[in-house]
Amino acid sequence: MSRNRLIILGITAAISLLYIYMTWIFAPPDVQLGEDVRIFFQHVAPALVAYGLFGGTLLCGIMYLWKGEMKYDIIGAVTIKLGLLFTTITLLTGMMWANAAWHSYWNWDPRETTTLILWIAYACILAYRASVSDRESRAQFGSIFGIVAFPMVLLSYLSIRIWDTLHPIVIEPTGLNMEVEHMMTLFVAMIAMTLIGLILVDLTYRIDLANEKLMRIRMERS
Amino acid sequence: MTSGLSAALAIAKKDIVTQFRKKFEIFSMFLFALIAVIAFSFAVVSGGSVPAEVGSALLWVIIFFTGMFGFAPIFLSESETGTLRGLATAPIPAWSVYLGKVFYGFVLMGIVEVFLVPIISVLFGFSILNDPLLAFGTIAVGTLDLAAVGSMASALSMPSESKSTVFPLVYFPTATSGLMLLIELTKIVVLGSGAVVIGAGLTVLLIFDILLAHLIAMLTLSASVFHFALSP
Amino acid sequence: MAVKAVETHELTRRYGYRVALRKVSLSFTTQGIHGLFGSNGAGKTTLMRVISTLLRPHGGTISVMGFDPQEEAEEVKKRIGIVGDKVLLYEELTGFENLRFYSKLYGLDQQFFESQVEELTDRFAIKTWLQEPVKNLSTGLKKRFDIVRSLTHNPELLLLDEPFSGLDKDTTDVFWEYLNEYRNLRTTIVTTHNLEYGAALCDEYVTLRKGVVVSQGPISEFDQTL
Amino acid sequence: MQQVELFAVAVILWGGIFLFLAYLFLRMIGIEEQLRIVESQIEGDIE
Repeated sequence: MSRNRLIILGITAAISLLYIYMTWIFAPPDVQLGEDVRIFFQHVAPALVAYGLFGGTLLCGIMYLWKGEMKYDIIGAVTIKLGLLFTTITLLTGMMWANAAWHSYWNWDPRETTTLILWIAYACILAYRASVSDRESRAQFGSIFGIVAFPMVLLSYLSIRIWDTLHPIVIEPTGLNMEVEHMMTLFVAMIAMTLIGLILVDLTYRIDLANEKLMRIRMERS
Repeated sequence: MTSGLSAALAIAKKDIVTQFRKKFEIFSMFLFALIAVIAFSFAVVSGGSVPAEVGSALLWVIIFFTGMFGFAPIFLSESETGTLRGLATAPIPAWSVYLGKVFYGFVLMGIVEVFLVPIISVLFGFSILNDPLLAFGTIAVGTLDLAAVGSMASALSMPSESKSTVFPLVYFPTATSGLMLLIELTKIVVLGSGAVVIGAGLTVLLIFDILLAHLIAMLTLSASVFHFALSP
Repeated sequence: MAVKAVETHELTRRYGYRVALRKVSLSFTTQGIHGLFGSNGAGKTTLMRVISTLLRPHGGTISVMGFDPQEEAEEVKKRIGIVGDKVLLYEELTGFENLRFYSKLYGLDQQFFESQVEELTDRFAIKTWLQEPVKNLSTGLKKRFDIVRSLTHNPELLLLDEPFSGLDKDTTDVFWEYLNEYRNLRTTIVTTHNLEYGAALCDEYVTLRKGVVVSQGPISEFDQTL
Repeated sequence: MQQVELFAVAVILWGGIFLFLAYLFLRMIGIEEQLRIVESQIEGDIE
């Protein structure tokens, strides 16, 4: 455990505490939604982090194909797994919020549908990767898949602009469409979630890397 | 560039000739589509008719599933017989192999659709002739889009252990984004743009543009990484 | 100065974590028949695939006819012909259609293509079978068509991966005679685990074992007992 | 939703994240230890 990692862990812990304080105590109840607005921060931040992680999958895919180093493929696989985790959180909190705002957990709203498709799409990549036993092909074809699946992320992000939707459009071209306190809270939430996401990526990457090394040693000895 | 295109055409022509000598494959695709029509009819027919917006959406769902049969063997058959190595060692750019297969998939699916679209529109009772230009454009671009995605999916399922089960797993995530747009467009064609509620300030043309952008994105993305799919 | 047909320096290739070629340095001169010997899993096929631009090397350098197989793949592909264990023909098409299809991929001139087909099909005694769909042909005839396919564009470098395995007597004889005749007109690289054939056919040899070059030199120095 | 329910949701969410973090952390320590042992074992074997 290096010093830098400890520092980052400390910062993350501090910001996470601030995040909890701001979401649950500092942020004022919303005019329409009342206390339910607190779900909002748990929803938007993981969603954006998930998009970021899937963007990471795209980048890692390009880097792997370009450089041919296995580490990019391992990071790519890690971003898919964690992206799925954050998409799950997004979906669950989104359903709670939908229930609070529209009195139904699932409305087949374009945003909900595309996010669910996004979840299935990246789960498909994971399943696909598991079905390719040759390590080299898995890395190569998994990277290609990670690249060609990316338009789905864009469609999910843009879905609320393409279709008429119940989902509020928070990020307007003119700026954020909300109260100042909520904006501050969301900002802190974003930083906290991003840091937590990065730490998760780092940890999972190291586990997978060690796993691969162990596997390699076993294969070489056999 | 021109040599790549002529090579792509040669590949497409070769595949189409092969397909016509086999015959049964294209015919069974068509039969599958009819079976799907019947199967869906159990779910959606109420009072002897199908709501137009459901029928027009089902058109694409059926084409999507029929495509699974048509597109899956595009590269799988070549990799099984080993002839893919012949294409990979020929002095042509990788994108022309991909493009040739997309052309082939487009023609194959197009032949099925020539029969399928009128039959479905009669059975499900909707008309795509309200706006023939848009309808034709949507079907052409949509089929090309599905062919682009399907060829890539077929190439991706080559290294997998269980090729036939994996193909839908690859086809679905990449094709769904286009499918959603296609269904939306066809609904507009069938119901008229006034009847379909689309987002404020959005026109039919914009959705069509997004579909085109999706097609171009899929084509360029796949073509630019296809080099890596040919040399495993 | 003569450009080497194939020259590698510390060429390394892995499959995932398994090393298939470990720092292979070798060179084949232009012209003559060169043997690539070794048992299964020695890395022969991997090396052939790296030469034929299919696999990207993970380390070291390689040049084929003076070109880099990765950077200048098309230049290399134009100059090589490949016969592998599988017949690279389409079953539904006739022999002639197969050859014409490949000639289009290679961008051959129509006249050149026809004269080549004329000459080669005559040579391999398959002229009468040209209009027959490949699926109706016997294995030996398919193999002959496959050899003709690899020769139609008159490659400078012919890569033969286990060419005689599963080949009937007649076809082997015809092919053997052909290779002998073109010994000094074309570079040929043959991989084989059958050392008898190899020793009789080749001018130079390289032996691989577990991805490492064990020995190389002119065939007169080749010791079969190794 | 009541504030109590929201609070429960928050506890589950954050508890989940931290449990996951802790699990990953322990697993990382475990597997890197294992790797170190295996690597020190084979140090003699390789060339």
